[in-house]
Amino acid sequence: MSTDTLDAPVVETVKMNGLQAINAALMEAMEADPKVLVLGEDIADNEGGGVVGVTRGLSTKFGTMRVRSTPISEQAIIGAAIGAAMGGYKPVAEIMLMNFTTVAMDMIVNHAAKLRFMSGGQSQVPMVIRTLTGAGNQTAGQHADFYEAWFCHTAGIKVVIPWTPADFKGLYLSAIQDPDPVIIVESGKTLFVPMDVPVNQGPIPLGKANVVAPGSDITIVSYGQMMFTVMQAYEELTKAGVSVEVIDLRTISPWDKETVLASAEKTGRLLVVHEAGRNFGPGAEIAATAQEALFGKLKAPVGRLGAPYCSVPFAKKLEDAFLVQPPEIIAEAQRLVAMG
Amino acid sequence: MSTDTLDAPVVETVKMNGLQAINAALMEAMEADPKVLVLGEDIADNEGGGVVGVTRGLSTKFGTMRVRSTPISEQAIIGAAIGAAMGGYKPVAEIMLMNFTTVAMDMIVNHAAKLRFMSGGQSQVPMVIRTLTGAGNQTAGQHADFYEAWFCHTAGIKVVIPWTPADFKGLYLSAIQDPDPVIIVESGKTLFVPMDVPVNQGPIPLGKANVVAPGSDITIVSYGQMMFTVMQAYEELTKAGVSVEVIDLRTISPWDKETVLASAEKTGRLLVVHEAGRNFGPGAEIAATAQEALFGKLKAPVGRLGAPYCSVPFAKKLEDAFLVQPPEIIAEAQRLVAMG
Amino acid sequence: MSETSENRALENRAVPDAKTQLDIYRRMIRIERNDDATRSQIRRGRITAPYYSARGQECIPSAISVLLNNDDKICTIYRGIHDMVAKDMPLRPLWAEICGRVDGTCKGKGGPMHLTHPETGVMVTTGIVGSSMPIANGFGWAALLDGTKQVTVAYFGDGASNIGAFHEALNLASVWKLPVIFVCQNNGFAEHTRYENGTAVDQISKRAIGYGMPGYTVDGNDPVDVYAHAHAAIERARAGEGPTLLECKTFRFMGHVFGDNDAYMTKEEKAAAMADDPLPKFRQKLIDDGVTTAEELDALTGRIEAEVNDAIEFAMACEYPSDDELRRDVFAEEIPAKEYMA
Amino acid sequence: MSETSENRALENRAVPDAKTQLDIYRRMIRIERNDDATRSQIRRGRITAPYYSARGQECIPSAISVLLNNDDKICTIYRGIHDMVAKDMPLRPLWAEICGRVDGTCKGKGGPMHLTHPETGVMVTTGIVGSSMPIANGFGWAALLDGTKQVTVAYFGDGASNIGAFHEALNLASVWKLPVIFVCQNNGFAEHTRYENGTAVDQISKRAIGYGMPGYTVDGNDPVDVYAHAHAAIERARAGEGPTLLECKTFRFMGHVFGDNDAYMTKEEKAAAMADDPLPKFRQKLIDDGVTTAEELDALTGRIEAEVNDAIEFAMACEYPSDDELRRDVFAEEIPAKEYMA
Ligand SMILES: Cc1ncc(C[n+]2csc(CCOP(=O)(O)OP(=O)(O)O)c2C)c(N)n1
Ligand SMILES: Cc1ncc(C[n+]2csc(CCOP(=O)(O)OP(=O)(O)O)c2C)c(N)n1
Ligand SMILES: [Mg+2]
Ligand SMILES: [Mg+2]
Repeated sequence: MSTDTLDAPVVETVKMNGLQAINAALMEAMEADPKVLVLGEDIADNEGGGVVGVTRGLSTKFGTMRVRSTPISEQAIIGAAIGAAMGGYKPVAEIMLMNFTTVAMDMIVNHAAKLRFMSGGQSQVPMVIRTLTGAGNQTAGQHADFYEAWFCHTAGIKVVIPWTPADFKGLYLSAIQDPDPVIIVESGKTLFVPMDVPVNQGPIPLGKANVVAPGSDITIVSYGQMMFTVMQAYEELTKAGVSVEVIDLRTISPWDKETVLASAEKTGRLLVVHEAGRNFGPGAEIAATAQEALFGKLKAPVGRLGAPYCSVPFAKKLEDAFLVQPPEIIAEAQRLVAMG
Repeated sequence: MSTDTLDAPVVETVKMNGLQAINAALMEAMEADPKVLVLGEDIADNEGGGVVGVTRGLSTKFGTMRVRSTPISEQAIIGAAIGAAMGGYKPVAEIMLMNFTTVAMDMIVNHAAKLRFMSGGQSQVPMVIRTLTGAGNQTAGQHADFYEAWFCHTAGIKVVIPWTPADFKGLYLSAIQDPDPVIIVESGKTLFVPMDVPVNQGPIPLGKANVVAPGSDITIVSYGQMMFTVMQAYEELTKAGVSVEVIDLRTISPWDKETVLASAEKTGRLLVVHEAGRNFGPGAEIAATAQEALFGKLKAPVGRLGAPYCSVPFAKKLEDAFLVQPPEIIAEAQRLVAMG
Repeated sequence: MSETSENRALENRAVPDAKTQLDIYRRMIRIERNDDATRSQIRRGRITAPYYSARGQECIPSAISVLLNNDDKICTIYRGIHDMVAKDMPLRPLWAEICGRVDGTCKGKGGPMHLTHPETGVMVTTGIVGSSMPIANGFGWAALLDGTKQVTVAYFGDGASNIGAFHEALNLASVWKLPVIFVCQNNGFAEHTRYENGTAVDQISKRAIGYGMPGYTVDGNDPVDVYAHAHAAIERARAGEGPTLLECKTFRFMGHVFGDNDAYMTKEEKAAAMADDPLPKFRQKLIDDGVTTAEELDALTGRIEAEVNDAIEFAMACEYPSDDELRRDVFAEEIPAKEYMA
Repeated sequence: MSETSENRALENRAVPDAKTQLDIYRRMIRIERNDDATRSQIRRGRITAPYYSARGQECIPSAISVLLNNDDKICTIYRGIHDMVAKDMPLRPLWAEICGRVDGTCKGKGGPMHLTHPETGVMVTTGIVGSSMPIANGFGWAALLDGTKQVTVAYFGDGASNIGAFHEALNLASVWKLPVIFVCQNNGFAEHTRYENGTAVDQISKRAIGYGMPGYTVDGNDPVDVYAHAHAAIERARAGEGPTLLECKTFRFMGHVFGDNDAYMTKEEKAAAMADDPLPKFRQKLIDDGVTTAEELDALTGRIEAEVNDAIEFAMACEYPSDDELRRDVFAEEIPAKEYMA
């Protein structure tokens, strides 16, 4: 991953990558609202403005009291964000990689997510946790896991995994102003691939999926960097005459049941694809919900594709085998379509 | 919870509660195999032999080098267990309550579960993590959560939640000798309700479900203390003329697909009941698997009952509303049976 | 008492005046009467929650709280009702909460382990060992940003000083010079484990050296000693100079949790500790020093007992929360009834 | 160098004899040549993994490893290949692993961040900051139970001393008197954050006071100083007296990760650090002291270069792992192909 993509020209109209979009969202949010704070390891400009540059420029513009680099102390990072949030601020806390949320789970799960409920509504914890993850760079077993299923299973925290730069901008603007804790996962490549962003991209509501492509034979639901893979499969399937409706979930919890179920009811077939492990993964909830809501209405069982039951491997060859690839999606979609 | 149940008489033939059964299993395992170790907060006899007495007598018998009380340092507890396991021992580490696994998630998920894979099979981590949880005692939001879904989603660690004292004995004996990490959840009441235990109860294999009652109209799958609730519902349903096949899952990961799917195929209906949250919970995986394996063969959608999407509440009245109760199970079973 | 090797003895020892001493005593006796009533209600089966009595530890938060303003904040733990009562949290919503009623401070959803009362600065009560400290830092950061002189006190036990969160929080507070006072109520035990079997240093205050902050070991049963050190720590925090670690040595008379049989301690050590009960000692001192009279103190106790009894009666008359509460306060927006299960 | 206030200066400073000094140098040059080759292979696109060079830190594990037996253990981190090379891990399986081949020590499944080689005591390599320490304790406990005199060295960085796991591990090791040596390789930076912006104490060794264990700050670029302190720590551990914290001050010449542009440091400080490069300094000292000659050292370097080149050639000729490896080593029992996805 290059650290210099932030410096790529951001022209008034269009192209921007995810990293630039998040940076723009943070700039805008901090400008508009003095209560917005940013903290995390290496995030201030003295420390390079973040390991991949997402927060670059913020501390220079807003000062190191609002944009604070921290020690390597994830419990302390989330704890400080919780206290500041309860004290009236809107902190955006970075946990450098999603695997490192494991050292801060108490703060996230037992505190951030629960304090409003346990206090009978007296405590408000409007904070965002930003974290990066994703396989594909041979970072191996401890640097590429997707744990969104854990957080979806935890009441009181919202889970967002954007795909496009426009969504990054819009979902960040919403998450920062949301009255409750939100974890946003920056999923590998999504930070680095430029796409068109409306010049004045405003907030995009949390909890709403995006129908990326309409279709009639099968619905494929995905999110994050796996959307790139799904779109490759979509091209091939379209060429092969299969009409696919592609849905980018965007928010994984609470997820947009209405949009997904309406689409699955229309096409009669549903396939969920994610990078997280298939076993007890997010797709299980979607499949379980759909089989109940659409009992007797589906022409095939709900399909699920996700990582196999193992750690993320190092060797490129194994990493490729570990990740869901377009041919698997194509084969599974065709199998489901052929079923009835 | 009384701390004195261990002192209840253990007669040669029969009645024993879960606590006594675990204690017997640990005694037997330590006696037979000098490599078995026990560690955790307050677990040695100087410190009362565990907060509810599960480990009572062990340190007196086997010494405090093999049975060690620890500081309140869950990362250090699991770390020490991992290293000792890799060093040829079979440690049984206690995390007092399941909510406190949140401070040790890195050690459990990034290390215990992954070291065998990441080392290409060179590292072996034969350890057991014991932890207690469950609502019903007004311990509120941070002392009663079920997180088994997280660990089921984590490759490389097995998840066991026994119901009966006999199962505690047999599953503990297997888990201690298993070459891989196993987390065993001691689920509330299951520690305190006496039941019959075969005198020489030996190991019960991990990964095998137990068909507790045969039936033909619907299959109900559950585990842990929720089995008590399911059995109450079972009695009522039987009286009402519904023939229920009850399955105690015992091991949640890897779960016994064969037994569950065969039963669901036979009865044509499946209902999963657990204390963990319904949303993105363990039941989702079972439902998702069943709808795929048995597509077109089920007479009703797979039903799921679990905790609502909120923290465990304090007030007794709310706690009762939070927990799945027999009437809900009965109503859901009858709804599914009525569907077709 | 003693100071750590890195920290000079306190130079300007602030001394509580007569009025302040009386106020400390008022808070102590309010804690003690409230605790006594709680245990008696539990014995009578009118409260069913686990209860972690702080009987014996009254002096610590009392001598600290007289130095705090209403808008100064505390983050405390399961054994923390004394910290709240010392902070002058009203007793009616407190009791309604521990009785699980809708008029409780948390609508009955949090219970004794998660009591919260922002109006008196009781921000967080947590059941996870060590977790009060990282969150306290956030209030400290907010105070710096707000430009107020507010301080936050993080209370925790001796056993909690061995968990990772303690370390991360104290280091961050020192690097950021946060206005936080870390108060360790060292009662010699963590559940059933003796201090020395879990903690590798003879004084927890020495750990302050590792965070470049002042640390003091204080006689937690002596209001004058606690006051002097808390005064210095709070002044330091308000002056923007950063955090302090105060280790206050004390004892919990009622064991870890209600029903504890104290099997892990000797009769002698318990008797010795109880002979050092801070309450009768301080009462006698106030009388001996002529600060007040026995009659005045008895009258004070009477008023407090009336307050406690009123709170109990109030609580017992309150309604239980409606089951709809499970859908409320998960998020700011109520979860609709139809989505209840998912 | 300096000792913490609580720790007296080392009394009996062990001095490495000529043969030992040469052995330390051998390990250092083996690390340096291996590191150089790794970076060159990355530049040529033959390795694609992230790489955390330890160039500049060669002296620390070298002066320690001459004191370790083959069955003594180390737990190290992502920046840890120097620790393994110093422990005399063979280079062929090491290179096969970092090239992702099936003949790698981990069959290509772990890569450089999880290299493991139990035969030479390389037990755990971890990518999670702070996690080498709690696991090292377990090996220490096992050694006590086994009744051997084995010790375990836990390596970690300065930044890692601010995370909870450090605190819990050092306290437990001290309470249990474990034969573990905690070696902090303080290179002045944690990723891009300067020591003093993350760490609230001027010397990490002072934190040892809080765990009742000896702590020393050592010149990590001086083999004689590292040797003396490691000797004392290892003797203490083997004698059953418990753990020691060694802070070894050094610098990493190549930034945090391959490709780092050092934007967060000044040219001057980097130049000053590089002027203290332990390798040429020690080479000169060995020659000046008459321990060896330039010719002998050149010959040694030549032999090591040949070993490194052989390892690279070996690795590049190895096969890639089969996709079936995803089903192996998850558990002891292979997962059957049909269950692959679940
Ligand atoms: C992370 C975590 N581990 C374990 C526990 C269980 N537990 C509750 S209180 C306690 C003892 C705490 O001792 P100390 O910090 O000295 O406080 P005290 O109870 O003596 O006031 C323990 C181990 C917990 N609540 N949280
Ligand atoms: C728990 C955790 N948080 C953050 C990171 C990201 N990270 C990797 S290396 C590093 C810096 C570590 O610095 P230090 O301990 O000084 O070791 P050095 O890299 O200087 O050798 C960070 C923050 C991580 N790997 N693990
Ligand atoms: Mg204590
Ligand atoms: Mg460093």
